[in-house]
Amino acid sequence: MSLINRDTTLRWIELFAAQMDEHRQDLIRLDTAIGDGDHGTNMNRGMQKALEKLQAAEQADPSAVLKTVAMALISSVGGAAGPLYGTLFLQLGTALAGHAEVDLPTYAAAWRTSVEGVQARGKAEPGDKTMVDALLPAVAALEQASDLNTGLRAAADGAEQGMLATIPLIARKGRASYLGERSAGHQDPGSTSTYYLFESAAAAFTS
Amino acid sequence: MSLINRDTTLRWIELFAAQMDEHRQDLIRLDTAIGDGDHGTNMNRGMQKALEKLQAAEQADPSAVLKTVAMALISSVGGAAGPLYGTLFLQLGTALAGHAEVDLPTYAAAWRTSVEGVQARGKAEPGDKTMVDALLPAVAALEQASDLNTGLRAAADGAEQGMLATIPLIARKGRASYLGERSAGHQDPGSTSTYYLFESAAAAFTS
Amino acid sequence: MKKLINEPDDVVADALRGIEAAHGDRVRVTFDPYTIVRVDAPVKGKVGLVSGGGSGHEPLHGGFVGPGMLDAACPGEVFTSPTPDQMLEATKAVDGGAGVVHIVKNYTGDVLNFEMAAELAKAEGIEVDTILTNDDVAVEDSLYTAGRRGVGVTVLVEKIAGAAADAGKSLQEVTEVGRRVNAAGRTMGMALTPCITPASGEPSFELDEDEVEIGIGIHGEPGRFREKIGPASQIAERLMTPILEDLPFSSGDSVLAFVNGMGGTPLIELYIVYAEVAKIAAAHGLKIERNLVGNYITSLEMQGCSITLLRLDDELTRYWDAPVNTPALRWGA
Amino acid sequence: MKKLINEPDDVVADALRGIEAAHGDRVRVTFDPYTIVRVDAPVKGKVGLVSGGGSGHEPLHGGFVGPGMLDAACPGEVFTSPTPDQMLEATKAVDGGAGVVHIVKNYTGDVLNFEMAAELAKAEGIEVDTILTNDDVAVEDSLYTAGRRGVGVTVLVEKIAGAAADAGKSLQEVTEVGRRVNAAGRTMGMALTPCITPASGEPSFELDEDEVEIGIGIHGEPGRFREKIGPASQIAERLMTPILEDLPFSSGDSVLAFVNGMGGTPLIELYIVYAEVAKIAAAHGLKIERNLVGNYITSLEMQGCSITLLRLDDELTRYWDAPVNTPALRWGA
Ligand SMILES: Nc1ncnc2c1ncn2[C@@H]1O[C@H](COP(=O)(O)OP(=O)(O)O)[C@@H](O)[C@H]1O
Ligand SMILES: Nc1ncnc2c1ncn2[C@@H]1O[C@H](COP(=O)(O)OP(=O)(O)O)[C@@H](O)[C@H]1O
Ligand SMILES: [Mg+2]
Ligand SMILES: [Mg+2]
Ligand SMILES: [Mg+2]
Ligand SMILES: [Mg+2]
Repeated sequence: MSLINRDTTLRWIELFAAQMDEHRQDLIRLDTAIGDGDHGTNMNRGMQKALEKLQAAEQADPSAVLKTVAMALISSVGGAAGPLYGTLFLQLGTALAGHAEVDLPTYAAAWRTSVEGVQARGKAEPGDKTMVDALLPAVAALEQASDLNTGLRAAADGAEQGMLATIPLIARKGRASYLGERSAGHQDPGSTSTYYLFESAAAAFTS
Repeated sequence: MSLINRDTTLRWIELFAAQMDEHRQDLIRLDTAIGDGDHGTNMNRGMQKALEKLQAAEQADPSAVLKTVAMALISSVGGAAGPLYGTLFLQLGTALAGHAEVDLPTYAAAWRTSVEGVQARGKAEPGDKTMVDALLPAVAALEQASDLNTGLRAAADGAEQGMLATIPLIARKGRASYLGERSAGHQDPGSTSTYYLFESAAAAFTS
Repeated sequence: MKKLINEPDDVVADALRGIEAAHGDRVRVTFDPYTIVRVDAPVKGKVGLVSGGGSGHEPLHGGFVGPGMLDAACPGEVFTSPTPDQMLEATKAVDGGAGVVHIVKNYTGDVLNFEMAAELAKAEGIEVDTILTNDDVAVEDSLYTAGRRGVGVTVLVEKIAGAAADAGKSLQEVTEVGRRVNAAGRTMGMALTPCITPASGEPSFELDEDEVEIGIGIHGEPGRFREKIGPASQIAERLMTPILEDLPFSSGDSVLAFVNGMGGTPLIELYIVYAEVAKIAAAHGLKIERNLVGNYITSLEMQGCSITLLRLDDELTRYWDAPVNTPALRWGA
Repeated sequence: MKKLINEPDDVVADALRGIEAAHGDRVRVTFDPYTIVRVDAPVKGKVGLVSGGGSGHEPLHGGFVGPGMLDAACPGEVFTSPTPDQMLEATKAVDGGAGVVHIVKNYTGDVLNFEMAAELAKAEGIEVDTILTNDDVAVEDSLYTAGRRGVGVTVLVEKIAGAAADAGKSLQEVTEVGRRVNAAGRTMGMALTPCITPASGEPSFELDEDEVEIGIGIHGEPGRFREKIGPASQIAERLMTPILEDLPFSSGDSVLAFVNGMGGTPLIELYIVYAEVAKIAAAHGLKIERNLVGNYITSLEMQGCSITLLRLDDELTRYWDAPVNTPALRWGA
């Protein structure tokens, strides 16, 4: 597959929603250790809402799908993840506006803008033990790829490595930062949901 | 010993106070099962207060000792046990007024009056699963005895039997009555402290 | 046992020191014996209201001392009735010449101690009348029990009788209105967890992780029976049904609905229960004219709740609405 | 997990139904999105006050909606910041033409969502200012954290800024006085037990039977460190010392002392802690001019407490004393 279209985008979102449902308890457990234990519930509630909204009205193109997801997340997730994932999807949808089909360079550039949007909203730097630590290597992998298939696979692998790399870190942003050194040794929940986001993307687009 | 005097009365109270201290947790446990768990604390607090009051001023005779104990119990025990034991000691002290030394018939009669006082205050009938169930056989034993030594021993045995006989009963007075049938199978805490009262008396007077 | 206390034996005295420090502008606290008295007592010509009972039920009774409610409270040791000398001291402190009402929850200890106190007060020439509260439908009221326990309705009696006294009613009138509240009110409680008295250090009963205790009192006693936990809707039904049947309440009645927390239950859960109570009341044609939701008569850190319904008439409603100014209940002032 | 709830997912909606049923005379509750709004909002010409945050902290914030305090509250899911659309809806509902203040506890989620809401409201032509509360001395305020959490002082900000708005102050003035309260207040909290969110069903942390967690927030997060439990006097000292050093408070300061229960701690224990706070304050030459003791900003059924000290001046004291008429805080009305 060399282009992303509306249907693959919808499949991605459905797969991601399924992952959030399946891994709800895992995310809760991660967030209980260094946060307040709601990340799994938040993401699952948001993605269920997104599915509802997507089913309620025909979506014209990838951009429309992504903006609908963004609005659903913003108005139903709350917490830190709501505005951050909301911003991510909103920027992605905005960057892809007008494209019925999206190629790799366009897609990678849209992701770069979106991650910058997340950083602008949350002020997190790499190494702060947040979803940004999974987002950045994933986007870098996309940018370096030569085709969508391998690029999305590499992005998922990059997100996974970024997620695992959060384990030893001391959190500097979000709730986990209140724990100071006690946050080290735990995997960041937000980077974990981000890893599932790219895993779903790889599965949706590369089949 | 054929007469009760001030010193034996004081020794009785001291022994009873020591018993309440020693068996505090036992009484708490009995009262937790079918009441509110405070009988041990209540009786111990009251008897410590009684000791304090007795030490603070020279007591002229058995009656004075008993009235001092009564006032200490009334003003420091609270709960059901406070007014009931208070009444018991007050009536006993009143009945023995003017006696520097007390013989068995006088003593038994005084106890009869006192137990009637407890019944008048608390309205408990035999078999209601209260301290009255230990008091009545003890007093009956005293009345039937031929001398103080054996009489007090028999009273303690009677109280013990009365106490044990409360186990199968369904409570009809006091907090345990709220439990209805669930109160059966548990020994009544008040009859237990009453048993210690007569055990102490036997030990104090028959040595 | 983990508690925010110093020594178990000092719990009541230490808490009284806190009450004195926090509310010294409204109440006088005495320590020998323990009493909490309105700072401006006795109010001349007003009937005085004294209540009291074991500690561990806060804010009851000390938190209800102030204009429009109690004139004095006598705190006993934890879950232990106070003693007659406390009640006598309080009675003397609040006697403004119009007599004093004792509000007594129906427990053997409370009844006997208040009885002795009333005898002592009368001997000193103070007129005393007693309102006995016994609203707990979990207990059979028969010759074979100590009678029904006084629970949730006690708070309502203290408020309404307090307002009647404030309105200048006579000893007899205040007593009568308080008794009327008790007669028109019914309560039933339940627990999710037991409580631990500081002195014993042990839970008052054991409950499995999926069990609740229905028909509890306020002293950590086990209830009438235990059952598997259900949703709040079912628990509310469990408590409401015997209440509704007992008075009985009838369609068209105006009521005050009081959802009370046992001390360890968060407010969010009490509101969930209140929503169910409102639903059940509506289904029975009751009109909830007034309500109260919160921790007012508690059992230390016990989790659970009680529901009280009081049938209102115009006079009771007016007294309920009258200004009250106490640490724990305050409006119109 | 044993709770008085129906379905874990319905906790917030069910509690809102209870709040609507109990307080429908004072507040309007909307369910899509969740808001609790003063029944007479918008008050023309008055600055509107909106706050909000995760549920599970009741009575915060919904219990503080009413004359003299908040105009609206936005309840999120349990321990989860509400969403921008709730805040926008509430902001529009309370805008009386004089602008709206958002009172935001400093947590990433709350800050980001309120930020988005403020952008949306401004786009609709409503002037919005924000008061951020961040009084928790347990958290280092540095570039390397999300900054101090907003905890106990939030209640005091809502009361005092509410009084300023009631007094007809401008948007800028109300914001300024609220920020002044936050700047002059410090809080530290501790837990005896964790809490369990309905969604997770698991304790937020594990504590031994003889351990306490010091420096907790209000979301069941573990604290800064744990230690063996000591008497209330030692625990109060543990919380007071960093508070006193941080502002710092100095001998001669007039303060408001606020002992707050975390939800599962009985009032009797809070008074014991208050007695210790009063003792420590006196030893440092502080004059406690006002106080508040009770469960006002909670963490579900968690046992524990927090202590807040606020340095008072005449203006803050006057605003504190001004009438307030909300379900959870009421005087002078
Ligand atoms: N400032 C931030 N920038 C980027 N990501 C953040 C930031 N703060 C928190 N996060 C992410 O959000 C996740 C927590 O989300 P969630 O639990 O849903 O919200 P909350 O922390 O409000 O409970 C964290 O694991 C982290 O990855
Ligand atoms: N009406 C009564 N007459 C006689 N004894 C009673 C009566 N009610 C209770 N008791 C006794 O008092 C005991 C309980 O005393 P205690 O626990 O100190 O008081 P409370 O029940 O008020 O907590 C019971 O075990 C019972 O023996
Ligand atoms: Mg979280
Ligand atoms: Mg007892
Ligand atoms: Mg008792
Ligand atoms: Mg959260």
